[in-house]
Amino acid sequence: MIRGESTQASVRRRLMRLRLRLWAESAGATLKRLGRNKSAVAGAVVVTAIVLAAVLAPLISPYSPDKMNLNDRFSPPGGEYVLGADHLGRDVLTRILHGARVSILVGLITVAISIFTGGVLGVLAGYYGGTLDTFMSRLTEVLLAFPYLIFAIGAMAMLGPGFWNLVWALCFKGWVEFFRLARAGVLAEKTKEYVEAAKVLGRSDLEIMGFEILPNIVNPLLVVGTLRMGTMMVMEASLSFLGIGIPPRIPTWGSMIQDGYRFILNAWWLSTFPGIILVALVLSVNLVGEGLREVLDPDLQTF
Amino acid sequence: MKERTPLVKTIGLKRYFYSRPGFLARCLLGEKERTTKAVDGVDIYIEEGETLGLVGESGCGKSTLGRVIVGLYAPTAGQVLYEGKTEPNGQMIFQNPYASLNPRHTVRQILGVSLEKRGVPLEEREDESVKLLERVGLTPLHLDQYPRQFSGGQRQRIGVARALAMRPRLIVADEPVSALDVSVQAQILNLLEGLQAETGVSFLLISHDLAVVHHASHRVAVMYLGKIVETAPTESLFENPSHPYTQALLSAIPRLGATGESRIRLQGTVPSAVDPPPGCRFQTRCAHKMDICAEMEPLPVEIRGDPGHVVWCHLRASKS
Amino acid sequence: MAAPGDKEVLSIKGLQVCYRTDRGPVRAVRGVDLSVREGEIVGLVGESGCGKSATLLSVMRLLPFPGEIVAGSIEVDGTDVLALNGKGLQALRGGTVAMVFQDPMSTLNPAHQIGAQMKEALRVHGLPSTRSVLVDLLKEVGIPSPETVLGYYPHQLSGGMQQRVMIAISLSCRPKLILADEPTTALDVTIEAQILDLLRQINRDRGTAIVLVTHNLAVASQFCHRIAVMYAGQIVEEGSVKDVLSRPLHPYTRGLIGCIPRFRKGVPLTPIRGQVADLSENHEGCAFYPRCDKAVPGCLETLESLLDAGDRMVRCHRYGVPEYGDVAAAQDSGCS
Amino acid sequence: MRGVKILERALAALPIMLGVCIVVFLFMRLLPGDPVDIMLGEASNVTQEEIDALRSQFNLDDPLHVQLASYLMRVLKGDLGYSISRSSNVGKLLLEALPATVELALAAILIALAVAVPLGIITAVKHKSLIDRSSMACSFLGISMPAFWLGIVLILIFSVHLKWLPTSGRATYGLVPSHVTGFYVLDSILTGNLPALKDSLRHLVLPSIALGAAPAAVITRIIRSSMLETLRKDYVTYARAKGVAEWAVIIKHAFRNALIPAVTVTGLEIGGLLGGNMVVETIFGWPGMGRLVVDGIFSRDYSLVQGAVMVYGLTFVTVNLIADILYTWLNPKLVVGEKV
Amino acid sequence: APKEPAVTGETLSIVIDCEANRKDEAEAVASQLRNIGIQAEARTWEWSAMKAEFMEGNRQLYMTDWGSSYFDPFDLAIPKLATGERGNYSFYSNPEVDDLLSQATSATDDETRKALYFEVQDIIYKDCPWVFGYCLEETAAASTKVGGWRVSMDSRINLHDVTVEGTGTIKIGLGIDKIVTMDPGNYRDRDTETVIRNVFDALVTRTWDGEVIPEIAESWETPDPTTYVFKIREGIKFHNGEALDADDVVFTFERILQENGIGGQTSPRLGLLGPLASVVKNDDYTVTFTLENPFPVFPQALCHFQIVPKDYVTEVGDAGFAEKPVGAGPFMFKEGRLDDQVVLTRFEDYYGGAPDLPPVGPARIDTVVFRMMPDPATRVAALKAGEIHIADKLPPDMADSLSGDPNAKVESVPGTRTYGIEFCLTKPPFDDVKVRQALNHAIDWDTIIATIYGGKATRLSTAFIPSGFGYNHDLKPYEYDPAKAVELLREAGFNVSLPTE
Ligand SMILES: Nc1ncnc2c1ncn2[C@@H]1O[C@H](COP(=O)(O)OP(=O)(O)OP(=O)(O)O)[C@@H](O)[C@H]1O
Ligand SMILES: Nc1ncnc2c1ncn2[C@@H]1O[C@H](COP(=O)(O)OP(=O)(O)OP(=O)(O)O)[C@@H](O)[C@H]1O
Ligand SMILES: [Mg+2]
Ligand SMILES: [Mg+2]
Repeated sequence: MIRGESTQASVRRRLMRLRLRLWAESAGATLKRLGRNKSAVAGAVVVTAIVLAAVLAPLISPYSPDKMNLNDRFSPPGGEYVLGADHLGRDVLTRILHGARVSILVGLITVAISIFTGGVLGVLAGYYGGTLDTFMSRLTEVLLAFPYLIFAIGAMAMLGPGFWNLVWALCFKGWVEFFRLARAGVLAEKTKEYVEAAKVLGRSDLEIMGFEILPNIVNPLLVVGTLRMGTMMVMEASLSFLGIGIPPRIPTWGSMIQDGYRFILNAWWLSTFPGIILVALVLSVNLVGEGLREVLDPDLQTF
Repeated sequence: MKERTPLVKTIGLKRYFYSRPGFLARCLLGEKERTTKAVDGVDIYIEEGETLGLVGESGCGKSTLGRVIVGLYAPTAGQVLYEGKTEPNGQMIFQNPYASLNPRHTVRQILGVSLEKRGVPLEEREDESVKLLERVGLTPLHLDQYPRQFSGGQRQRIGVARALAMRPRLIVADEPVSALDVSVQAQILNLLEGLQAETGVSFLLISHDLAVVHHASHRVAVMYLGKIVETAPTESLFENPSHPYTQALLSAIPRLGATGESRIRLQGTVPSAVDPPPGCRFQTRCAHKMDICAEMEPLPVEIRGDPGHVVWCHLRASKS
Repeated sequence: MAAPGDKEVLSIKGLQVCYRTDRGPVRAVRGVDLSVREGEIVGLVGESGCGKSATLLSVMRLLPFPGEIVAGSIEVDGTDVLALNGKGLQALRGGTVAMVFQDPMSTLNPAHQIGAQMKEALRVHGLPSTRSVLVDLLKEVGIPSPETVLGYYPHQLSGGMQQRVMIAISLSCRPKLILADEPTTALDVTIEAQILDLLRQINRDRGTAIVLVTHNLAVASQFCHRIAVMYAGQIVEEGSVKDVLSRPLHPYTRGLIGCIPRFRKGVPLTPIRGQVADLSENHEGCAFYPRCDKAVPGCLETLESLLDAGDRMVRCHRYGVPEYGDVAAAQDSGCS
Repeated sequence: MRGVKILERALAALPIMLGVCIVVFLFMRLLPGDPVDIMLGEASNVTQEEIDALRSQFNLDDPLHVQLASYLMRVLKGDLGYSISRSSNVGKLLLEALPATVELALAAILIALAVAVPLGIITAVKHKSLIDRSSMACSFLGISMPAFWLGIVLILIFSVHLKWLPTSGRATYGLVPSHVTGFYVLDSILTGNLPALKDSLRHLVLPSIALGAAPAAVITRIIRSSMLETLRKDYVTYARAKGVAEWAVIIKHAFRNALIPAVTVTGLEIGGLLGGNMVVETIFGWPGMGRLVVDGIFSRDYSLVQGAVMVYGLTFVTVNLIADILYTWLNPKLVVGEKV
Repeated sequence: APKEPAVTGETLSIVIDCEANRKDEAEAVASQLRNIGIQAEARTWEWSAMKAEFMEGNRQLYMTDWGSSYFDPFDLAIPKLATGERGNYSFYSNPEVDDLLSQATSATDDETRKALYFEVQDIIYKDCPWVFGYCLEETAAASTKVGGWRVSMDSRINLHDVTVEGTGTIKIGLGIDKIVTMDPGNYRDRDTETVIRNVFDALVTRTWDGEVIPEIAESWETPDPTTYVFKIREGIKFHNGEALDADDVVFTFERILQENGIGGQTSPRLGLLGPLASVVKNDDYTVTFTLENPFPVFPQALCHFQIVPKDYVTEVGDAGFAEKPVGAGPFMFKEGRLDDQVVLTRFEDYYGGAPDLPPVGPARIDTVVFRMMPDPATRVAALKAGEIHIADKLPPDMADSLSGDPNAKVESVPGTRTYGIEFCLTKPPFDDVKVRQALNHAIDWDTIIATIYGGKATRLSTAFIPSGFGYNHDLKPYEYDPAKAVELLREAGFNVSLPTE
């Protein structure tokens, strides 16, 4: 024991270490079981590779993503440019690698914000019910009855172009699904006896929502979240199609597919390679998600 | 009998559940708001160190009564007095050993919450948890395991430990053994019995298994559609059931070695607690129904020569 | 109770069932021999997970996915069930053998009307399914106003009524054998008694043989002719109800009886210690060994076969060994 | 009794519609840009008076709450207003565009269901088999392929190279069926015009595949997972125990009960298709609501967007109502309006 | 020689705003600016939002374009450069320019006007309120079977002379969502006019190079700068057989001049008529137009006002007319939906069109199908698949997609739109003319045009277009000269430098 430290602190430290060890052990066990799921492993490998490539993009590729060589426009793949050059003579591979950063961030951040907002509101609405619930449920129905694209276009018009504005536009309706999931989860959990036990013990509502119920409903949120990451990236592509989205200097897979599809007749590689990588990432993320689900929550039947 | 303040006493306790039909259904179909009178005027008491058995058919309001007593539900009317005061101080053990423990918490966390609420300082919690586990027949090895790693009986033991951690004077045990195998059931019943002998805790034992109630209770209350119809010391109730419902209930029990041919057959099925009939609740299935049963709720009658044996039945009232 | 005939309607020999799970094989049934004669009611008791349902489902060839019959033979009314497929299996299921499940609420299809569900069973077996046939069936199981009930959905009926409907469906094709898997566990005592009455009446009137799976020894004692006690996928003791319950020979049977509160004040409960055997483990010897008071090291080594104990069969090493004598003394501890 | 419940559920949609109406009204006015300015485009020598006159002609100079109130009043009377960008009545424009969109959305959802239902069932029954795994991979493909990309690839393959199907449009010139309902397929059947029927179906194929791919993937997964769940249910085992043939068990007992989540998702997807198919409509030159509404936004055509969103909201609410009614048919235990 | 200023200036950072269709160009421009050490970045916007922003003065450089319908600086230079005008997005304000422009508007003599415009060009060349850009060619593709077809400078499609090998039907994929109406009095966009001009004829029309010639009118006189007297050709028939005379002409203009004249709404074309005060019938075949003040481009304006049949319109009403339009043009409206396809058939009794624009006579094909195909990739695909004969509005950079196709030809013609990048002149650093000139030198337009626009654009020296009136061909565009740009920027106090290679 460090001198001067209270017993309480030392116990706390011991407990903390123990908890860490336990957590590591259980995480290790989970990973081990995940390791037995071949497709999850394959997915994890692909995801890791893509993420690594994105992080190390400047080291891997000899070009800069926004360096134009207008004379090399439409250079086919295989030559100087491994995956070809685009309509402005930029290296497609480099742009895919750099694009990974933004695309993955868009997916991650929008999903994270959506899960957080939807989750918190859903837990509150589900737990307290009553007016709050009625209001929130009505609101979500109004949002659902409101065409998504209209909002996204409008929001981008209102906010102007930019990464964060795009994120907000995508989150606007993204949270609704998580709200519903969380709310349904809470409704199912809150009548369970362990919640009643916590109430009898005198735990506060906040403790019950945060420590008792939340850990039990978070898995479906995460599983659907992994699916939605892909959807968000595709959504970003659709916004690019309509001419709004992220500033053009930052390559995203969505905008690359969109830019390239017009030239698909004479330069198929422009949109095909980013498309393939997008599908690969979404597929892998979902394989990992599915594998995790099987390990963490075999009963969960979300698609 | 000498007058004592019981540990817990309910006075005219009621708990209703309301369900509102939609606006149109009310206007066009004339549907009314429906009231489920789950508990409808219950006066019971539990003494220090006593086990009160509560039996009755499914849906008659046993669990609701238990929940009102530990303060999970606020009473619609009436009061629960704990040694004369109104702050609830009971703990609860639940029927479903799978749902009653949070699947994401280790035993340490589960017990930790109780100990924290009791105000046990952090550094003592581990020791205290170990003591509790040993008390309910588990070992310290189990501290860091998750509920899914336990069998049903072990989970029920953890549930008991969680309740005990609060050092309660009363434990409401809602069907604590009905989900368990007979062999495990006996273990848990013995555990509860031992605890009572050791700590003097009182139990409200809710069960539809009359054998269990007979074995474990000092007194028994029989409930029918939100009301107590008979209450008596265990032996006296089982030997001399006085309410027609109790009689039917007891005769239906399958007993080892009995043939079951001499049963009293109850007519009809359990009516619902939604807007129950006026007068005696049991009138629809009673073989001895009289005119007065439809008009007036029966008042409690103490069986002569059998102290503490009270029955709510017009038949008995007219006899005495 | 109807007196059982001589002809065997069900004969299970050396049945072994295995669930091949991710965590290794679970040997749910490890060599069960059971025979049921015409008009006989046989009780199958034992703790949860000992393989009772697996045995019954094997007879219907209905083991769920990772489950598989790995050895043994099953004959129903002279036909080899394990050799059946396609049409033959369909004729067996619901035709020769009918099944009643534990929870009527989840066993009746919530989306179909009672009438339709009854009709379906009759149609499959090529029997007439007119309204009057259905009404008669419902009347037989004591359902008031059967005409209306035909148009109901399951949720509109109480648990007891649902179970009656299930029984009516089971009866509809005049099966030789009804397999009832805990038909009353989900019901109230008073309703339970009614349902058991009904089954008994069917057995009496039609001579249908019944296998009743139950946890509740008391139920078995009131209802069955013969009783088989299962532990860890094996039958450990089998004999007439009276014999087995009043003079249990196997330590497990005795343990079970000792666990039941007996409506006698002051009789302490004597629980079996430990926990139910884990079926995913390989038990060379007696699976009850770790929980047994009478065990000797030898019990662990080999598995005893069912021994003929005169009026019954028992599977215990110590049976017949001199020290086993105290069993005789314990015989009185059975119920009267 | 049932009718009243349905009616009640339908009435519950009113506040939603009101909400949608107000939200879209305010939302449009939050957007920067002035409809009159956009309408005038590059016209030179425009005076401020001309602009002011136009603004007042379209009631754009009233305070916001007055505009909202009068808009709501007019909507109640069934008047959706005048479209500035298309010099026409909004109601008329929507009535023209709606059948095109609905026709495409229905075709897409039919294709999606035609793929998803059998695939969902097979993958559930053959759980973890090769076919299960490969169709799951395909479904991810469906989810993660942008519709416009799929669209152009389909056009290149089937129209440009193979020349099997037309690239775009709703009908070839001369084969447009005479107007009855506005749904070309239906109209050609009603008028007994076989060539027109064939032609409009040929035009429907590619866009509905492009549009239906993502929903097909989602619905397949939903059906698969709920089938996996119901196949484990007691009543399925019981149906087998009654001697019911395996296919009948799967269809009558398992599938029907597995449909509830599929109905929910299909409802939401249809809703999504009705509002979000702008991209496919552009690629395939399909004159539907999506293009109308996006164009309306870009030109700040308030009445047009408001009207379109109202129609969209109404369809969405209706689809959900139908889904609700379907639930009670699928599972009589449920009461109309109570969500699963 | 000027002293080399210290390299301690501040960095210049610029955001270039554009719409999605000029995204690539904006990226290229930004990339070139980055080359000389300017921190440049491009952003794409939705048009109205961007406009609202830069009209607030919140943006720095924005890509805009503006078209001239009159082939005259009147509807280009004035709205873009005169103080306070609607299209003056750069907030340019030079009293001298304002004065010259207003003189040019009212001058009646073309030589004087030309001289005035030359002077304006000299001034704005030095002032550079924009980064002067280019004039994009109108590009379209057609099947090789199509004959007698030319891309028109004002992006309209005239089908009077067109033939298609082996069929009497021509199908055209228009690059738009919808046309607004078939009523010539009730629209204001070019796309709608493309279709309408094949159904309706106007008093006058234009030759391919923009000269105004009589069409329905036989001739006209201008007794004084505010009076135009038109003589109408006799024997012209509308599609319904009705004869076209002065009443119809007067009616056509009155329904536009009159407030709430069309279906309760005021015609959106009203503003296009400028100072037109009245239209009076002299006799059955002469009409006098009186203006409030001189308006030299009036005949140019009249090209865009198609004559409608008075009796028919009064009979069926404005809505009925829009449903079933009847004109005096080469084709009759048959059927169609404005956002899907519009079908026209040949009008056999056509008077033949402008005699100065041979061939004269009925149209040479019998059916026209206009299809709305907003997506360019789809139009190209449809042309390749043989579904359409003309793919309108081909983005220049997509011309390559058709280069290998023997069945398709790509054609282009100088356009009438000027493309540039406007500065926000009210805020630093672009209030400094040196910075503006520097940026004009810093951008390599020739490369951009050669690559992104496939060579299908012409550099502009100022905001004027070569096809329009009064363009000074001797004024050479700013030269690409990064060294000069760097020098100017350093003088303005910015830290920039040439790329070190
Ligand atoms: N939260 C609730 N909301 C509405 N009704 C309720 C609620 N809890 C219980 N009820 C109703 O109150 C009545 C009594 O229920 P309770 O659970 O107390 O019965 P019980 O005697 O415990 O039955 P069981 O033996 O089945 O557990 C029932 O009709 C039930 O439907
Ligand atoms: N699908 C399955 N996968 C793996 N193991 C299974 C499966 N179904 C049953 N088992 C195992 O098989 C054994 C026997 O199960 P069975 O259902 O026959 O028991 P039971 O005696 O009917 O129990 P209960 O009284 O609880 O119904 C149990 O140990 C169980 O864990
Ligand atoms: Mg209860
Ligand atoms: Mg079982």
